[in-house]
Amino acid sequence: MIYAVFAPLLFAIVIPFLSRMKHKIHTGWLILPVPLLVFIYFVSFVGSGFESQVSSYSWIPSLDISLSFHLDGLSLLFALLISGIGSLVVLYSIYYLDREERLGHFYTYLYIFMTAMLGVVLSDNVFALYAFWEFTSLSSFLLIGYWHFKERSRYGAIKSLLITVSGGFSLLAGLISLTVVTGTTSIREMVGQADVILESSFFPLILIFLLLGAFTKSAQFPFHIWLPDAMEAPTPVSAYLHSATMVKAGIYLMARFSAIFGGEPSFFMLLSLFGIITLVCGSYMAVRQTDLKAILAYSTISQLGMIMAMLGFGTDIAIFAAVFHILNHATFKGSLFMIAGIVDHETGTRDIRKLGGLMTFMPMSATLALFGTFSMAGVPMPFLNGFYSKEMFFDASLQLSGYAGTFVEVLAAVLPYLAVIGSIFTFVYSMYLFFGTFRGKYKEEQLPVKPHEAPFMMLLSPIILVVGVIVIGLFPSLFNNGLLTHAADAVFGAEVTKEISFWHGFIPPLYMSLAVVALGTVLYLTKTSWEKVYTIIPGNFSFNRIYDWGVNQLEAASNRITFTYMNGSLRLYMILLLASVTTITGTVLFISDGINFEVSDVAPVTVHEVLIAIVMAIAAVATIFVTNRIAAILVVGVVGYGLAILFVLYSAPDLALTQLIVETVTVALFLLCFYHLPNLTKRTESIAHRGMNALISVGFGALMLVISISAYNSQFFSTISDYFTENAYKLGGGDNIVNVILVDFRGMDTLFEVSVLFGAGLAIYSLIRLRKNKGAK
Amino acid sequence: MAIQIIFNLLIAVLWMFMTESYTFVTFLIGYIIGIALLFLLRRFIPDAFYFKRVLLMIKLILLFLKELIGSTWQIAKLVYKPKLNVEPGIFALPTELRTNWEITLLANLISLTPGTLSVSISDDHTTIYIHAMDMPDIEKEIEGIKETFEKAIMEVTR
Amino acid sequence: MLEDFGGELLEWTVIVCLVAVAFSVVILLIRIIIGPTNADRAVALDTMGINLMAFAGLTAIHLVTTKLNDVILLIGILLFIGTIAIAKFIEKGVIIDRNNH
Amino acid sequence: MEILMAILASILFATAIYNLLQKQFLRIIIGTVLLSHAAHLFLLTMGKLKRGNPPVLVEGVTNYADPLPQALILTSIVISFGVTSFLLVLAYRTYTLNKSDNMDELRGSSDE
Amino acid sequence: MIEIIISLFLLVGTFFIFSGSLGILRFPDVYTRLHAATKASTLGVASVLLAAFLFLYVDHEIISGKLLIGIWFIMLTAPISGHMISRAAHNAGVKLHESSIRDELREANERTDAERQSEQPDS
Amino acid sequence: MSNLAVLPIVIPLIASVISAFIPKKLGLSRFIAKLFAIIFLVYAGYLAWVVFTDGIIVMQASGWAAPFGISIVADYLSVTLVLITSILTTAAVFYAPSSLSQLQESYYFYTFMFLMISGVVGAFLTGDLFNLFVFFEVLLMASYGLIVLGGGKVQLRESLKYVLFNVFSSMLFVTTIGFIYASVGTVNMAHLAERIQEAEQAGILTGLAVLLFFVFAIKAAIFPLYYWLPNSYIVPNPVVSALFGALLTKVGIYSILRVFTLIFNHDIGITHEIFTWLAIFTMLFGVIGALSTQNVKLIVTYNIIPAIGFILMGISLYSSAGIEGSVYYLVHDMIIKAALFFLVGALVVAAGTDDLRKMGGLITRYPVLGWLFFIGSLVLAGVPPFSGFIGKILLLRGSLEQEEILLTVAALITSLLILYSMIRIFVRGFWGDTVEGLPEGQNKKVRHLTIPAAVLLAISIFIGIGAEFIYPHVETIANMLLDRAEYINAVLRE
Ligand code: NA
Ligand code: NA
Repeated sequence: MIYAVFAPLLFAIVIPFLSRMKHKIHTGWLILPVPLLVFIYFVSFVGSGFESQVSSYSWIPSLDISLSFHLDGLSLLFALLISGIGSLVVLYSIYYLDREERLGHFYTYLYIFMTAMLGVVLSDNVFALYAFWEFTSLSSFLLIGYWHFKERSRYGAIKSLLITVSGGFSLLAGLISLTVVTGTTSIREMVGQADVILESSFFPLILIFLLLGAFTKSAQFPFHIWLPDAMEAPTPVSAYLHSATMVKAGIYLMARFSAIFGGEPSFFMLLSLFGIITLVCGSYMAVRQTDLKAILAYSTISQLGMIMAMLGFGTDIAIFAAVFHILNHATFKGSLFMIAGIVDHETGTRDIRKLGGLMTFMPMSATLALFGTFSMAGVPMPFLNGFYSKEMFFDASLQLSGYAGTFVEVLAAVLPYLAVIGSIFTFVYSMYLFFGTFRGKYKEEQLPVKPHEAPFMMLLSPIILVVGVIVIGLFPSLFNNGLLTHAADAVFGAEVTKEISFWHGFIPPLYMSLAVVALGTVLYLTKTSWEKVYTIIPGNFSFNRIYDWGVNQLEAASNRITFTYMNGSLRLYMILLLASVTTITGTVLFISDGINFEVSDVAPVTVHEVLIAIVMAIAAVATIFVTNRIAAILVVGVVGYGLAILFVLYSAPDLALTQLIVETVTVALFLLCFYHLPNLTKRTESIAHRGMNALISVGFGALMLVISISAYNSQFFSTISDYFTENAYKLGGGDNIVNVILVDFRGMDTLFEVSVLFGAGLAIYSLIRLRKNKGAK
Repeated sequence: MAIQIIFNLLIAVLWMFMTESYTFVTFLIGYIIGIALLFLLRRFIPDAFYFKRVLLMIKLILLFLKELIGSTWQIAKLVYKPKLNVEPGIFALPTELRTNWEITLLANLISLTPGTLSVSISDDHTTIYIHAMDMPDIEKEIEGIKETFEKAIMEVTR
Repeated sequence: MLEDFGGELLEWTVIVCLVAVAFSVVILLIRIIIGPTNADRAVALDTMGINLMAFAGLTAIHLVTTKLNDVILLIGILLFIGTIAIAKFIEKGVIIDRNNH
Repeated sequence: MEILMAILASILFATAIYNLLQKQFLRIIIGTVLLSHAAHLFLLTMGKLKRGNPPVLVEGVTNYADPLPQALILTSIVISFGVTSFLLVLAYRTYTLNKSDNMDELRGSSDE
Repeated sequence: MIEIIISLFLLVGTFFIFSGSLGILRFPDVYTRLHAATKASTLGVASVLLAAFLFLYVDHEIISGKLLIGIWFIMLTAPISGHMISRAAHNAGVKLHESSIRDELREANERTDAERQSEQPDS
Repeated sequence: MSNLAVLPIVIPLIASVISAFIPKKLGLSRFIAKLFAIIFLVYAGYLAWVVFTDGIIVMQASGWAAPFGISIVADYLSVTLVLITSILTTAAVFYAPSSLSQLQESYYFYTFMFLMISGVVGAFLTGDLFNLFVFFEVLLMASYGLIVLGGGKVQLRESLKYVLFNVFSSMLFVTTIGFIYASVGTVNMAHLAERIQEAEQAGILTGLAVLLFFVFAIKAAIFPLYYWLPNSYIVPNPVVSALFGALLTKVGIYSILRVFTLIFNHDIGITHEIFTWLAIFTMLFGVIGALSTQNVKLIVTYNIIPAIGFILMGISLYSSAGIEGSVYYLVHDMIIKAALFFLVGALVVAAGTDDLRKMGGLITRYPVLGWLFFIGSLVLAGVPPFSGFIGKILLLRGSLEQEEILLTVAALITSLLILYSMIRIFVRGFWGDTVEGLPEGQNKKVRHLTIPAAVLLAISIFIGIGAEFIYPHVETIANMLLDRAEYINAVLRE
């Protein structure tokens, strides 16, 4: 199975080389066999005797990450869609995409996607699932940005990436939470521990994380906004990723985890609520669109909402309907996208306001579109598969018993009405789509290209899909036993038996369907009179605007925030740094009870030392106040010499020597470097400014004082110094202990201290010389 | 002269070897013995007896110490005077010394004597400019300084 | 330490002297800070160095050690070099003569 | 005495920081010099003061000051010296190039 | 006995040192202050170091050559330092205190300046 | 045997000294640099192999038993980091000739670079707190030399600030060592660890721990102490920025990782709680910084900060998943940061500007560069299966195990924004219409600059996909960090 999954990816690597030959033969032909073979491979599993199977390949066993593929009914259904529609899309693209296009890029992205999508639906390991999931987002990003010189393409690409990847990250958190709770990375094993998950304190979090992942990917309200903009991708991509497969990854995910969450009221509520809102909003917005692909995009959104809602219902009939509709939607929506592409290709526009009366020019396309749109609308005809699943949806919406809770009950009661409202709009845009394009007045002057029928090979893919629509409609049982029931079983977790038939008698779902057709027809015919409503809702308040505002703010606000403190002012940086260190360390010291003023074991105080200390303190304070630069430098020198004297007093002659030399040279260097610089200016800062400086410096000084005294008074251990005095001569061979330590015990320090000087010397040298050289040029 | 010094040092070191004592005191004793030997043998050795100069030098140093102590005392008195009623100033002092180090030595000696401090030496090495703590008080002493110091320096160097 | 020598007197003398020298350093610090000219500061700093030598000498007696002799000599040398440098600086504004101009 | 020295070192720290918060190069670098003095004094103080002879072995003496902090300070002094020298030259070069010794005028923006 | 001598040296030396510093604080201009610095302080430190030398010799029987060199060095360099500073100060234009009555060096300098200008009027 | 441990410090030092004598002979300099880099690389690999097979190697410098001498400890963590450092050094040596002007190269670039490497490696290997300070100074001094190489106004201005910040943190370090010495009486890290375990009244030790944390936090660029970083990292040449970004902040975070696993974990309730919050802010503010600018160098530079936040996150969790995550992320980030800085260097050469607003459509002329950038962005954001992913899984797992929801969410948001901040470069710089006035004739130079980056990216991808080879080692490292006995015994009992 790994070969089936990775075959497209392996090919994706060689595609750039194959595309070199694109002027002899369209790259599409060369690679078409890949998805076809994969499709045939998966078809071989179809049948009533299907048993789910697992094949596992190790990847990172120490982290429990493996490529373990689990083929059950659900994944089989998806795998067939992915490879099947994939094949058709490749076939279609051969005629859709010109050889002058960057075919290598296109097919590489497409095949990366194919592997990723197969991986998503087949992976049993959650991390592998996640990895494939992100790759679907990425390939989608690249495909949307395929014509990257178009501003809209780049916008759409980034939008889809941001939304789907953020969902992906959320999904990752959910999946990791699941592994933390269950201790396994296998979805099958998680299903076995459903009760553990439901009872864990993580459950709400897991649910939210997973739902965010699914909703963003499957364009559920309010994350649907990326999908219309994704239509900037070439139409084969729209047909494939953005209607038939990738957007159903979220559906797949929810279906997959239905086995765990199914029956949980919160799961029901969230999925149903968001699903039905998406259905209503999507279909409502679709009517307003003027671009064929935009209509289809919103249509996809609403259909995805419907499937999501059905998964939420969680009853056997609902789940079966959901699975069934996944298949149906792929067929009619795929064909409609391709037709839209053909119309675009042959007329040069997708603007429905410019189109009309194309039936005469493109009869074949029109016929195909007729089947597609009517199936989508759920028109009750026995040869339209859309009707079957739609009716099951109505049926399922009426059978929501078994959930308790006030809000849940209210929701359950409202759902059927919302379902009908959504379907009415679906009916309206479907009619609009078909009649607006192929019937009505032919507007020759508005079309960039004179329309004519597409070549047969281009029509072949939509024909196959429409044949699917009809065959499923006429002979649903063909698909039922071998495929759909397995899929529904996998989702439901138990046997689902469902007979699909056209006529069930006069039952409520039929009335609902009829109401949809009747009201839909009325609304379609009176469309112009009520269209104004769109200027009120959504009007200015749309999630697109929120997104745009957010993304703008992301940069603008970041810029504002960052540059309020990153303004290049050393003083501000220093203040922030010192204030943080002081407050945090001080607080910690306080709460951990680390302050210790119980003075013990100190040397006696003597007058002359105090005086020297006073001299140093005065000199140090004087550095702040003197305005003559030489005076300032000399005063610093006093502090340094004072320190040397302290070294003398405290039995550190070597330090005194070094300090004296260093201080003298430093003062000399100071004089040398600062002779040319201006004198110190009089202090002009405001009182507040100075007060702040004083506060910060005194605060930090106080912190150091408190810590030093506390540390000194908390001598937990004797120092290691005795060892040195004992062994300096015996082992180190010298009587100056400090010297012995420096050159022997800690010779490493000394060696690298010398390296620092070496570096400083070179740095100073090059600092001086590099400028001279530059100046000379 | 150099040979004499080396001889003297050699004798001192030899003395240390002979006594097998390598302390400063032994060295000093050896050195003094060396001086005595050199003094006794002065007729057989070329050049004048170098220790004469050493003695002169010691004399100069003692002179200088005396002056220093005196001047310090003077300054100390001034420091603790409640009111400082002096009339300082810079005056020029012509000198007969010519070589660089002679003049330097003189300038330094002047600096250490009471009430005077050499400020500058003229470019042609003929004049030393001296800052005096209290001009009226000092002028008569200047001549004295000149007499004593210039003479002492010349004795050592020439 | 000093008990071996029997110098109660000496110990007190040393301490008194240390205090006095420390006061002297304080006085010099005032001159360094108030100036008014850099020459005044140079004088004070030079004298402060001399005081530090004395301080080290007194400490050597106090601690009965010869290890500070290096320090004393070094202060002397640095003081001389430093004062010459500062004097040159006050005079010409440069310490190291530049030959290349 | 240790407490007093800790206070002195803290004062040095505080004045160092006050200088670091100023605008002019000279003051800022003076701040760094004071900072290193403060650090060294702290290190010395923390190793206990006046606990014996200079750490140079003398026969008969067993009581020595803690040699380890001294060794560490010595290393640090030399390193600080190297850094300060570099800093001085850097400040001088920065001044000659930017024609300003005012840190506040040298903020610059990141978009240069 | 010897400790009394040492103490005496110390006290006298310290007194001079202190006086020198006080002089530097009290005297009116840099030149007069230099008098205090070059004389009092120098002699003071020499005295203290001599005391230290004596002490070490008596106590440890150590002849500390370094101390002697130190004394010699400071005696030698103190007047040079004083000379350098005063010359620098004068060259840098530091004025004598107003109580001063004469400045022959300034007069001499002004004379030579005037001569130079008359010699080379066009330069 | 034990001398093995010190050679990684010595080899670059020798290289540094040798190249100091031949600054003007560029050909020879380059040859020597490459030669030593490869020797270093091979040796670091060998050392890592030896340590992972035979256990920790301790060299007691000059033969003095710990804690009296300086212990150089080649443990699992340090040899790993040394190995990465050697890889980066090699890459840098091959990148430098194309990136630097000959003048810059001849002003001791190789000397400073190897000196810095020596310091970095020393910091990784030393087992002595004060010696760590010394190595910090070595690497900082060398970094000062490197940062002023440009010598322009902006370079000098920013390096001045950089130096000042570092001087402050260095002196705070020395002071803190003093405090620790007063209280615990030793500076050997293993000895400190052992003693602090025994200490009972730990209040002051917690205070000292926090102070020491800030010392390292300044170097590691942790919120709110990273102000110095962005501007001082973009002013030098990209090869220098790469070394800075990949190594210097990492030395800081390494020190935190080391010190707060080995020595100061007596009061996790306080210290590691602080880390949690700082990690959150570091991640968020860092990435906000990356979003705030259109300067490509600055974008990559700001992205150093959230990575540090991620590593700190793992340290704050102080669990095996957390520490493993930190180590993995550390290793990953060192490589990818260097690669990205290399790529940015190439990008700036290709586009002739570092302003994203003036770029566009570069992919047509520089497709390889563009795709490497794209992959680099994915690696940085932790997209599977690249190296960042494994680290992120571990960190998130650790965080969720302790129900640190806020931390988790912050990490996720940060990852997203990192991706966005980087992908902007790809979309705005490489996509779109080609802008006019693109510098001509840079293809060869860009190619030279791209190759080392590509190699690093390949390693990065290997670390992700081949995690099975890497992870057990990371596990070993984390186990050692969490159970201090092995380290302490190796240092004190041998
Ligand atoms: Na740093
Ligand atoms: Na980083």
